[in-house]
Amino acid sequence: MANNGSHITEYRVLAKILLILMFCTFLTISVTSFHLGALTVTVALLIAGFKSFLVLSYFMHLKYESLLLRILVSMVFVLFIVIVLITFIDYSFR
Amino acid sequence: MSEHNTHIEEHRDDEASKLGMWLFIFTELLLFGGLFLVYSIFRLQYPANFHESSLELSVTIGVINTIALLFSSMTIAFAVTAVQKKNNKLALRMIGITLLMALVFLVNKYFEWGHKFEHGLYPGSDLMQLLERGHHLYFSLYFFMTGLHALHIIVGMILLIIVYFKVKNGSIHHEKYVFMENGALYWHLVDLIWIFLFPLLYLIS
Amino acid sequence: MNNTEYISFMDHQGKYKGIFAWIFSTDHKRIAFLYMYAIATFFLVGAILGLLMRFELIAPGETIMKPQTYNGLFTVHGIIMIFMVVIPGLSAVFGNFFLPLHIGAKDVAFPKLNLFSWYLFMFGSILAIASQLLKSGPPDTGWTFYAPYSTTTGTNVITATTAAFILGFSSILTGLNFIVTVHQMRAPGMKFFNMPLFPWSIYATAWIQLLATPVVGITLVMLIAERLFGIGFFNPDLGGDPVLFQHLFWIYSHPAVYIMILPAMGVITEIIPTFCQKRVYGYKAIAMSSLAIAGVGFLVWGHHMYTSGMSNQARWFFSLLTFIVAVPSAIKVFNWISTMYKGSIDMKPPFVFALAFIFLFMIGGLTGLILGSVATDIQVHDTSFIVAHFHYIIFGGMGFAFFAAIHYWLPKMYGKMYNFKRANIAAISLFIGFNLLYFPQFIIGIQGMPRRYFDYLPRFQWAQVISTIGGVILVSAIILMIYNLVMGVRKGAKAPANPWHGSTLEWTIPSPPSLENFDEAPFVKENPYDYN
Amino acid sequence: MFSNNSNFVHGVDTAFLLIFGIAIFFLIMLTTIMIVFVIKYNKKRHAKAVQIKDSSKLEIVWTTIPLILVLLMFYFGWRGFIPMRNAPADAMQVKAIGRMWKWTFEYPGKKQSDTLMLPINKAVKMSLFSKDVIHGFSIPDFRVKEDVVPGKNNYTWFIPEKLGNFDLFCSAYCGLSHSYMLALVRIVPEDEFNTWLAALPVKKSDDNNEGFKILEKNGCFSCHSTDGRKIIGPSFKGIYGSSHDVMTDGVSRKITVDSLYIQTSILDPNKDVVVGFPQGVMKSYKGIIRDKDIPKVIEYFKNLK
Ligand code: HEA
Ligand code: HEA
Ligand code: HEC
Ligand code: CUA
Ligand SMILES: [Cu+2]
Repeated sequence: MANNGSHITEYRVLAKILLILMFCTFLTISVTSFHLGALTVTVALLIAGFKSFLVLSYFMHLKYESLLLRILVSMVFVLFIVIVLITFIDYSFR
Repeated sequence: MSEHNTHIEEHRDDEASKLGMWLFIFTELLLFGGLFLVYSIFRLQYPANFHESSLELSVTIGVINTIALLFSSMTIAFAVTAVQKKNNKLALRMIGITLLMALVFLVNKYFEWGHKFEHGLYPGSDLMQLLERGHHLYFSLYFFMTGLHALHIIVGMILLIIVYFKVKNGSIHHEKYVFMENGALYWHLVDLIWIFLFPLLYLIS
Repeated sequence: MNNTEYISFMDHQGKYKGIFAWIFSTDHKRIAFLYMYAIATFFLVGAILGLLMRFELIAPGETIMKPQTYNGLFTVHGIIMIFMVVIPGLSAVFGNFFLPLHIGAKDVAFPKLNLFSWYLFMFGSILAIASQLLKSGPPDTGWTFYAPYSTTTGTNVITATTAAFILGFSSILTGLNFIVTVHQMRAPGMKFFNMPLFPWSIYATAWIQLLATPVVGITLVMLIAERLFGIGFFNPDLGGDPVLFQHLFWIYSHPAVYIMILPAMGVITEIIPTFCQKRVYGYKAIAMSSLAIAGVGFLVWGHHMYTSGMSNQARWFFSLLTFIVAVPSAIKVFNWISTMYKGSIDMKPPFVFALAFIFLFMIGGLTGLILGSVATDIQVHDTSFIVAHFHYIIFGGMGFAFFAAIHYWLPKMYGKMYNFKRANIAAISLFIGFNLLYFPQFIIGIQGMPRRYFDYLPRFQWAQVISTIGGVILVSAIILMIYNLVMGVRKGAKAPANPWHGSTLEWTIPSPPSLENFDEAPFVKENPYDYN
Repeated sequence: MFSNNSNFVHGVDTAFLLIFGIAIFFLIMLTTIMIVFVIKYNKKRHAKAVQIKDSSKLEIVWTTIPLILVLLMFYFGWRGFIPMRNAPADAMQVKAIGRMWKWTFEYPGKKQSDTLMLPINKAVKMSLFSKDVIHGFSIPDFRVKEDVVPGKNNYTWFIPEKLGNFDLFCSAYCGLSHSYMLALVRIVPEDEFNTWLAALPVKKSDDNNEGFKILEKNGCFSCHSTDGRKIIGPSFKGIYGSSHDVMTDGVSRKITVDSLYIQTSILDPNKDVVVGFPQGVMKSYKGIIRDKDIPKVIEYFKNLK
């Protein structure tokens, strides 16, 4: 974080990211209108995960932050996923 | 020295404020995390009901709102870049657009909710009590999650309005913009949550 | 900046006078005092409620109160003790005061936020106390607020849960503040592994506060929404799932028990090397075990729900992880005892309290193993065995650590010294009273005496009588201890800068510290417990 | 311990003994070491501390040993527990119905009893139902405990192996009279059980009365009896048309029970509080009992003579 704020994300990059995000949104909509069964929610979540990765990395400048912060952010997501999975151990085996 | 002041003069530590903001975002993520957990458990138990209920929502409104938020997320990032590049005028315009998008989102939400209310579908209504379990849970979650999210939008807007005036009067500028960065981070958080809310509430099959 | 004249932070003249010099102060030391006086008051209130319950239980049948009163009592006792005393307790009082001193900082990272947390804390506490007094009567759900009882009872549940929510928010902000402080405010040259172990434990605690509290926050909001609008998340009549509430509640509240104990362990880790004049044994192991407890502690919440009808897979999974999380605690105990090996032990009151802590914590923790194992927990779940387990580990652990800490740091905080002999007598009678009070509860717990029982079968009475007697001894000891401390502060001898020959940074500055803490950049040792 | 009251006692108590054994061993060992150190290395005898270097080998040793021990405890605890989840298919089925603050046991053929009468040495599977909030089905002598969760069909099973009377507690906190929610478990020889069961009356059928169903569904009978007994609230017997004193805003007045009064009593029970009963115990059923159902309840009351 020593180079705090010195990094400037170019407009061009931001605009590109927006385009990708929009594309992903339409991808999600079209995917969910097919009937892939249980897969749809997985695909939808994967796409959403990818989108949030982009937002975090570029819009929120995480890509240019210190390694420590990046690790912390990923830990939070991992923690949440683990908690959900553990709760599912209860509910999916009832 | 500090005769007039009970405390050492506030020293400025941008990194500290930014780290603080990130930590705050963590708590917000887990706050919604609890709701997502509830959602996923109930969806696991009532998949069919959730699907049927989601058909009641208008995907079009959802898409418009998604686009509005994604776009606003980009404009606020633009605004930060603009301030870094000493282009305060552009920054102001970008913040303005962001706020406009936020307003679009809220107005949309207002009509969406209003529509449901007209049909007698709101928390605690008689109709809600009559619904099947899965439907009842879906709509409870729908109102709770989108409501909390809308609340965050409003808080975000207030933050951005403050940012707007600070940029305008020059207290945010290319060497001192951590407050703006934090405001923008908060706004992106709002967007981040919507990225998950949208497919989970509107697109269930 | 470089003023040669030393003025203690207590005498410092600021912008405000009188009480405002305290309640508007953003100095971490003054805020620590604000917390301490508030928490001590709440502790006494909660303790008196505890004692009233003991008098009710001295004989079967109605003794001094009605069942409804009793149910309100243990609920409010639990809420006060958990949310207002032990969760903020050590980290808000001693963390606030000594975290910056230990890492050589002038203050925490966000002093104003720190003061704001205190205001939130007071606001939440006042609401919690109001819930006791308002019209519909004190909440009667137990501190766990289990649905659907909590969504249907007519008492002030909304006030109490709102209070818990606000207290949680205060806790989050304190945690946030401390994490940033540890990352950003360390003295030049101080690396993570040059920090004393108290900051380490506060740091681990802060992460739990930050990440676990929001979950209970949202859960309580859902509960409130359920009561207000009939949104049915937890009430099966409305389509909800009561077991889900338990999951969400314990996802926070299990990690929360480590919020209580980690700072206590940190305090003990400071006291033992000082009174043995010996470098702490296994510095890295202790530091890492704090992080391990914090991390694994997030994954074991289901051990409170073995009888709730969870799936069998979940039951063994949680049982296994519960056992794993006990190991880092064992490592700490081993390292503390090894630190005493070949030390030069000085039996001053803080050390006596620390020894009592280790013993009581071992009993509390080892009985935790009984609870972690599914078969045995089935037998003792929701019996007074649980009550004994957590009083041993919370009061015997965190409570005794608090007493140890105040005896250890009082000279630094007030610049005054108390009477050692009286302190030792208080410590020993506390220890005796404590064991009399809670040990019998283990035995009748195994025999099946359920908890939260206003009335009980006559065959359990012998234990209840012993408990009540122990409670009275305990109260007398606490009164003696408080009297001794107050007398010390008011009339005691002046304390030197380093009465115990401690090695950490707080002992290098005058007692009490000046407003700025360190007049010049502190000298950072390679190992904070270097006695050579 | 090892009283052999039921088939689970052995497994549970083995786990108990193992964990207690290890725990007591560590407690005594560590306490002794601590005391020895405190005496031996006291300042008076040992004026200068010896600084000792950390040893990772030692740290590893005392991480591994507890780890192995806790895994052992886990194993025994789990082994004692598995049988509790595997009820034999031919077990006798009994329904335990928990409601505020009373247990009812329903045997095959809709026969109901307040005592849990069971034949010795026969497996019984208890299906646990709650009418209102969470209760806990707990028989400590049998090492049996499972929560009775509304809307969720939990179960537990066991084989009683000793004749006699045992206590059944409600272990999960369920409100005002939680501590009085006890029941008697009687284990008797099989033929005695059979005669008893044969003589047990079939539950009388109020079932088809709509008002009754509403009251039952909302758990009103946990506080109000229909036979004149006073439980928590006044009995419903002969309630309609009777007259008694109530406190309204702290003022005592006499009322006669009519439809309007019953409606207020259900929707806003704290408005008129019957003298001699606590305020705030009965909650408002606004939004829970629908307005159109209240006349049915009143109709039912009218016939309760
Ligand atoms: C400060 C608070 C605190 C702490 C630190 C702990 C620590 C532990 N707790 Fe406790 N617990 C509570 C507070 C706490 N608990 C509370 C408040 C409740 C009741 C809540 C309610 O329902 O109201 C509760 C309830 C509770 C339950 C649920 C019981 C039930 O309701 O059925 C369980 C079950 O597993 C449990 C287990 C443990 C374990 C395994 C530890 C472990 O972390 C302990 C580790 C410590 C040691 C093991 C001792 C030291 C080590 C040695 C002496 C070396 C030898 C060790 C080995 C060989 C392993 N606790
Ligand atoms: C920090 C945590 C903490 C502490 C310190 C205590 C302290 C005490 N508690 Fe505890 N207790 C809890 C946390 C704590 N408790 C929790 C979380 C529950 C569960 C609630 C639930 O089920 O929901 C519980 C439940 C609980 C029960 C079980 C209720 C039941 O299940 O039926 C009982 C019963 O005896 C009890 C008793 C006591 C007593 C006698 C003390 C004593 O140790 C206190 C003694 C100290 C004093 C009394 C202070 C001295 C007083 C003065 C100096 C002032 C002068 C006072 C007089 C003259 C009266 N508590
Ligand atoms: C938790 C216990 C409890 C439950 C459950 C309960 N009540 Fe009551 N009820 C009381 C008490 C106590 C009183 C007397 C005090 C009062 O009037 O508020 C009472 C009073 C009443 C009265 C007035 C009686 C009279 O003689 O004047 C009526 C009618 C009534 N209840 C109906 C109901 C109905 C219908 C239900 C269920 C939907 C119900 N109650 C559930 C405790 C309860
Ligand atoms: Cu039923 Cu407690
Ligand atoms: Cu726990």
